[in-house]
Amino acid sequence: MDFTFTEDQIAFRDAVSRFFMTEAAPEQLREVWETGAGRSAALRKKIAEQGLTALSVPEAEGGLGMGDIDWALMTQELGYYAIPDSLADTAYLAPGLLAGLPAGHALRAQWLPRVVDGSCRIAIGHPVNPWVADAHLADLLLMAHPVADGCELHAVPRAKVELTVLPSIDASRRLFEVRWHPDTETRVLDGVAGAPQWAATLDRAALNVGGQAIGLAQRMLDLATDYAAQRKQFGKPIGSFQAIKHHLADVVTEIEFARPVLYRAAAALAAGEPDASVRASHAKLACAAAAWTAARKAIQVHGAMGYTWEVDLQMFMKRAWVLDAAWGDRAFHRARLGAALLDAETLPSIGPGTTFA
Amino acid sequence: MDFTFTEDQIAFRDAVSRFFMTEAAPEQLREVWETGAGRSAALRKKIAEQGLTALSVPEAEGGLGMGDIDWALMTQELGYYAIPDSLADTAYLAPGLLAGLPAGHALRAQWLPRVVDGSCRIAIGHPVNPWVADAHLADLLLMAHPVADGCELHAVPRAKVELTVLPSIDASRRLFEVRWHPDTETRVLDGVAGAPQWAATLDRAALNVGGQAIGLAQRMLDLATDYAAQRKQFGKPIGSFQAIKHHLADVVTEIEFARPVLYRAAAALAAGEPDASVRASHAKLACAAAAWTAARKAIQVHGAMGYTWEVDLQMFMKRAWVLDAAWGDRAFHRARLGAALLDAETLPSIGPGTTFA
Amino acid sequence: MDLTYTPEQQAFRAEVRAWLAAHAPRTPLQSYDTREGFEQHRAWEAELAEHGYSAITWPKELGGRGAGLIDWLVFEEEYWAADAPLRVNQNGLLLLAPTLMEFGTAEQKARFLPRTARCDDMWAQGWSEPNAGSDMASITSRAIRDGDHYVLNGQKTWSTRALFANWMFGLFRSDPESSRHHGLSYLLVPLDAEGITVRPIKALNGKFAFAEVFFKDVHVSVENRVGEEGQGWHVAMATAGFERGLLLRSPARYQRTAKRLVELYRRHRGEAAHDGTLRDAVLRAWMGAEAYTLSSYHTVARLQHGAKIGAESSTNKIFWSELDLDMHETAMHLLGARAELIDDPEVHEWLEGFLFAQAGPIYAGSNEIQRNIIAERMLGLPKN
Amino acid sequence: MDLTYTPEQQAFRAEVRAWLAAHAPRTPLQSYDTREGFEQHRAWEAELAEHGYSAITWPKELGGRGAGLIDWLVFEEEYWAADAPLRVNQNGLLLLAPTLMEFGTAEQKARFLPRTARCDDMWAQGWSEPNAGSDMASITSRAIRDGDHYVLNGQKTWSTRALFANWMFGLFRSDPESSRHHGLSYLLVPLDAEGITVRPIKALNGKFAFAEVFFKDVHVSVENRVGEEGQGWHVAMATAGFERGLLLRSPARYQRTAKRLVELYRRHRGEAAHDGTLRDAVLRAWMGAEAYTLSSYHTVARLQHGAKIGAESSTNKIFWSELDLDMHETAMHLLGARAELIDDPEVHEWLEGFLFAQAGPIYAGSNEIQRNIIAERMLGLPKN
Repeated sequence: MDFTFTEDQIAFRDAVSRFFMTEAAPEQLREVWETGAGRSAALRKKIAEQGLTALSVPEAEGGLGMGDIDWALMTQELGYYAIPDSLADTAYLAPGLLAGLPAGHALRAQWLPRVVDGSCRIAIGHPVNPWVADAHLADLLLMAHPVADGCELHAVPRAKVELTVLPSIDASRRLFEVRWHPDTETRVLDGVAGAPQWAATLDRAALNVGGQAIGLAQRMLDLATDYAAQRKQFGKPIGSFQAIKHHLADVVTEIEFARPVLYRAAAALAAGEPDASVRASHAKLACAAAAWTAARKAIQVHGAMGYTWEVDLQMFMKRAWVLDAAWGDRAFHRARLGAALLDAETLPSIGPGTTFA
Repeated sequence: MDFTFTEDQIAFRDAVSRFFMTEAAPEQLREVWETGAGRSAALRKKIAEQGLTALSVPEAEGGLGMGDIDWALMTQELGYYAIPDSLADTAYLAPGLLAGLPAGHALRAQWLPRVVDGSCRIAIGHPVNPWVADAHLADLLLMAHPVADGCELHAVPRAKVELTVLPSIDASRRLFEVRWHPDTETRVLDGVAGAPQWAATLDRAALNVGGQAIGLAQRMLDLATDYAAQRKQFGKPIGSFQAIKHHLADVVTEIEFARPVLYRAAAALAAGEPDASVRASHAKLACAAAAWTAARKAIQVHGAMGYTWEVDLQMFMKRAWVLDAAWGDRAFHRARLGAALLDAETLPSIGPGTTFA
Repeated sequence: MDLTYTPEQQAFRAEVRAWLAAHAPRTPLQSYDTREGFEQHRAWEAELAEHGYSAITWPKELGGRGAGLIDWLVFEEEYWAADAPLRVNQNGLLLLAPTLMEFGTAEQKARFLPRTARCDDMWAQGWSEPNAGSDMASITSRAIRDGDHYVLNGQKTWSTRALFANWMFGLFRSDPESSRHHGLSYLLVPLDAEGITVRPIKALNGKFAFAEVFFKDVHVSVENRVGEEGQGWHVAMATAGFERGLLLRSPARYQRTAKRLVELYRRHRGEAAHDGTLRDAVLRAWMGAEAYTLSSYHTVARLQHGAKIGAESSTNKIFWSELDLDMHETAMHLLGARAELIDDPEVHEWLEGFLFAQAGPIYAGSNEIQRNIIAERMLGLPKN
Repeated sequence: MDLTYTPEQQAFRAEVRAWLAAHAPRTPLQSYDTREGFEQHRAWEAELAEHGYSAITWPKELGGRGAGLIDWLVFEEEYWAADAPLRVNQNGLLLLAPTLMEFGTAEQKARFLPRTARCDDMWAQGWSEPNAGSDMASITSRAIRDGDHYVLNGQKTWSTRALFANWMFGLFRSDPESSRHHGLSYLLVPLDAEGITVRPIKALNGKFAFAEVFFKDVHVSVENRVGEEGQGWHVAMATAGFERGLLLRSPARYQRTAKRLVELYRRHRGEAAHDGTLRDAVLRAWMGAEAYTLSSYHTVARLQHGAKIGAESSTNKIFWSELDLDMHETAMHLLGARAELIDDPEVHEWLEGFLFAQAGPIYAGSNEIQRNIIAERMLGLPKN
């Protein structure tokens, strides 16, 4: 029993963090926003060189063969640096779906090596979202198609979809309504085979969003702490006032008690535990709430400065706000939790001794 | 349009307040608690002399003919001084029920003058509560009896009921399970005639509890403010620390915005407005929440002293906690509000311009 | 307690309702944070003024109709019920005007108030400075007396409307030796004066919601000073009270939001059913808007009986700003994943309102400052 | 990340579970705030000790079994799952013992720890004084050195267990010229010493949950000082960290409460359906208890890798105290009008727990103080 990360995992995370710190400073992100596509091919290339796109591709296909637990760390970095790129769709969710196909399946062989070398983008369409992120740049779209007996998996080339852009309040998001027609050519898995794959994808996506939310919360806390230490009013740093201290202390506490939930959910997904969905929903709720709290407290600490476009805080707040409802809003995840804990006919296994059972 | 009280109403309230201040100091209340009956005949007699029992009895029966709006002030005093006596049952709810009977009805003639002169106690039994307050001392019990077509009103003499005491965490409460048998002799109104009377009684009771809650909230605020001004830590009054100030400022704000809701509900009851129940539920919820907040903040400001039996705060906290669920708990009143605002088939009349329409 | 409107009040309501039904813009105006939108709003308010609806509580001779505060509440109810435009000149109408009426000379009143009512003059506010935000007494912008005028140097910031307004009211340090709230003067400054530079500040929503204003040897006549020299803090505080208190945020605004939220819930009842907190949040929105309205009517009644608004205006500021934030957060949660899509017609106003609501607990005196005021002035707790 | 228990840990769990099933009291003991209940609890803990379950993480020679922290978490899980009694000697086991192990002499350890493990010695705590609560450095009770002993004068308050315990540990000012956290010494005081008066304090629930302890020329041997003279603050702060942090409130306690709350909800599903906030509050209870448990396992893992607990123990204190309060408030709301009826069998434990939970944000360092600590030590914000 050792509920923490290995030194290697931490070292890899730290390397990624240092990489983003220099390659994805806020002013660089603002430049990316202003481009038409809203994405930087150069940044994506460098990310691939760091090994991030290879992270969860099986070793047989040239990847690093890591998984959910490593992503629980990586997604926090994606959030902390507000990386304007739905990287995890290509590098985490898509490999998860593709690696669920039989060994030697043509799609695996075709796409997984390209995920590793960073030469493709894969977008993911799931009914829980009204949009598909980064569909305009996708080489392939993996689309869910709910049917009576489950949920089919379709692999749709970019040329076979029509897109309508859906502008988001978060300028770093590029969202699209996707019109497409499922047919036998695009179908990869039938409803029965696809359902568990899509269920796992939803859980991974919730974990990914949760991790980003915690990263965002930590960044907003850091920004607000720096501001509180420097900004003076009434002749002293505002960080010396108890009201400001307590705002920020609340954020610290909420983050501290959300992170381990994220890690436990990642472990549950990695092990395919039966209650992995419950843990993923818990992680999403706890992490998104921490980010929401951090945004509220950080803007309050920043005062009017926090309400401006120029000050970086807004980039992280908007991302935190919109991720709150991505891949299942609060109602969705609460409903999953409630169904399992409160509505299931027999009392689930809860209470002392059940957390790692 | 003049949404406030007359000078006469304020003067009467002030007189009652001065009376309680001398006759119902905390040490006197503690003495009353220790008695077997838990009630002071002497105090009740003095209350009657102040005219409080006559307040809502019609002038024809010797009362002052006042009503819900005056009680919205009086109940706050009952709360502020934590009067250990279910006075409002005898002096407000019972007269409401009795005055709803036809003029000249024997019960009116028999009981209303006795309410005025303070020589009787009337207890009220309603299904929303699992208990009847002060039943052990009641000369008469007015009992609700739900039937298929409404809710009957029964007048039951003390001798015809069996009581089991239900000890409350609030030592000033005397609650009883009442066993009784409705029969034609006790029945005063049938289900159809009784239903609107009991509905109005429930709303008045909610108003009464809400008013007491606001009085309790104000008292706890006052106690905590005094304590914060006097108690020193780190070389200065704890009331000079921002965290303490903000705790108490939140209580002030919550009280300020609950009181007018109480007054509007009282006016709606007095005028028999169609949405009086919605306003009564709103008042109960807002006032009880203010009292709950005040208790939380007041004990926090008091520190360990607030956790003791000796310090008076506990008397008011316990009362605030238990009144929260008396005459309809939060779920009950939220459900009434939700049914009217959210579930009714057509959108109710809400929005700008509807508050006094 | 008399909760019926007088026949005159009822008639006034009917008149306003009919007039707005006939005249209020049928399509939303552009944002007044754009030049075009500002002009549209100005024109609309000029039309209001023409029919005596711009500043109904002002005396007739100054451009109002001498109406009472109940009439003002009634007007606001009809205005918001009609979905009429946000008011672009509220700085002048609600912040400056009460100050001028109390402290201004007869000449100042006659010169500025009718023009303000007609929106011939549009006002920016000049309170905050880069190092004088919550701590407004730290103002360093100077107005040094030189004969019959002051020479202004320094900088103001967070000045709403400054980009397109033609006048600013604000506080300047007229005694360079003074500190804190002593030695300040309240001045009216034409924004086209030589030496003034206005630099827009982009807000969260990408629009230029306020501006920095730089003063370099700007000459302002002493006739533009309101109140005595060095008494500016005292003069301004009256205005600050209005800003926090009753007048800046009329209850009808929140009643309209609460009603829209109830409608939103009713449209999305199915999705919302999964999450009991949403239902409760909508109920709390209605309860909050109703409480704020009732509190306003209660305050107006007390004012009519001769009371003064004191530190209670701080409870007001806290209540409306938190209510507004809560209501908009609830709307975001009800809208779910669609809440980020700014072009979605059901989303747009909620999303803009959500961003704007973020500023509520910050501007007009941060809620931390308001809580200090409540504790110190209403409860008598000691200053730090 | 390895989330499986070792075979040894699994075996230990099975052993504890079986032992508790056979030995844990079948009917609840009386409250340990009564003399009879105290004796019942003492006897039960002595039985625990006899089977090596009193202080499992202590070295064997001191009365423990040298178990690791994971074993401690496992033990606690089984203990709370078995509804076994609250621990009456946790002052000694969890607050004093870690201090003695770090700062005590070999003689002190040998003398006190085995007796504490066996509950031969029961401990009261002596931190707070009437004017030294949140501001503990204001201690004025004196311990003046006189040869081989100290002479104690003064008063302690809020001393849990002092009514029936036979020993107290506490801080006393040994240098009368000193101030604040200088010049204090950490002493072990026999409560039967001449000159000590213990006056019970009645708590919210009407029971004598703590006491004032008065010292009048009480003689205590210098052998009873832990750490150096004048270093008491430093010695005590280690203990205070334990009190706030991991050890005082094991996660299993809250998991048990959350489970009971889920069961309560399931029994009252019909009534609760009217109020969506109840359902959400129950979910939050489970989420909170789970988060606290996970955080504890995470902390234990970091400790095993050589990390130290620092100011994070303050986040712990805030989290468990607010979680406990929220859970008990939710239970009160679920119980509705019955919640006040103390003899109702479904109500009793919830109501007692609700009252006790009120103290959570106050004792062991108020949550305001904890928030200051977090801001100053974890975030580096300046002191006031």
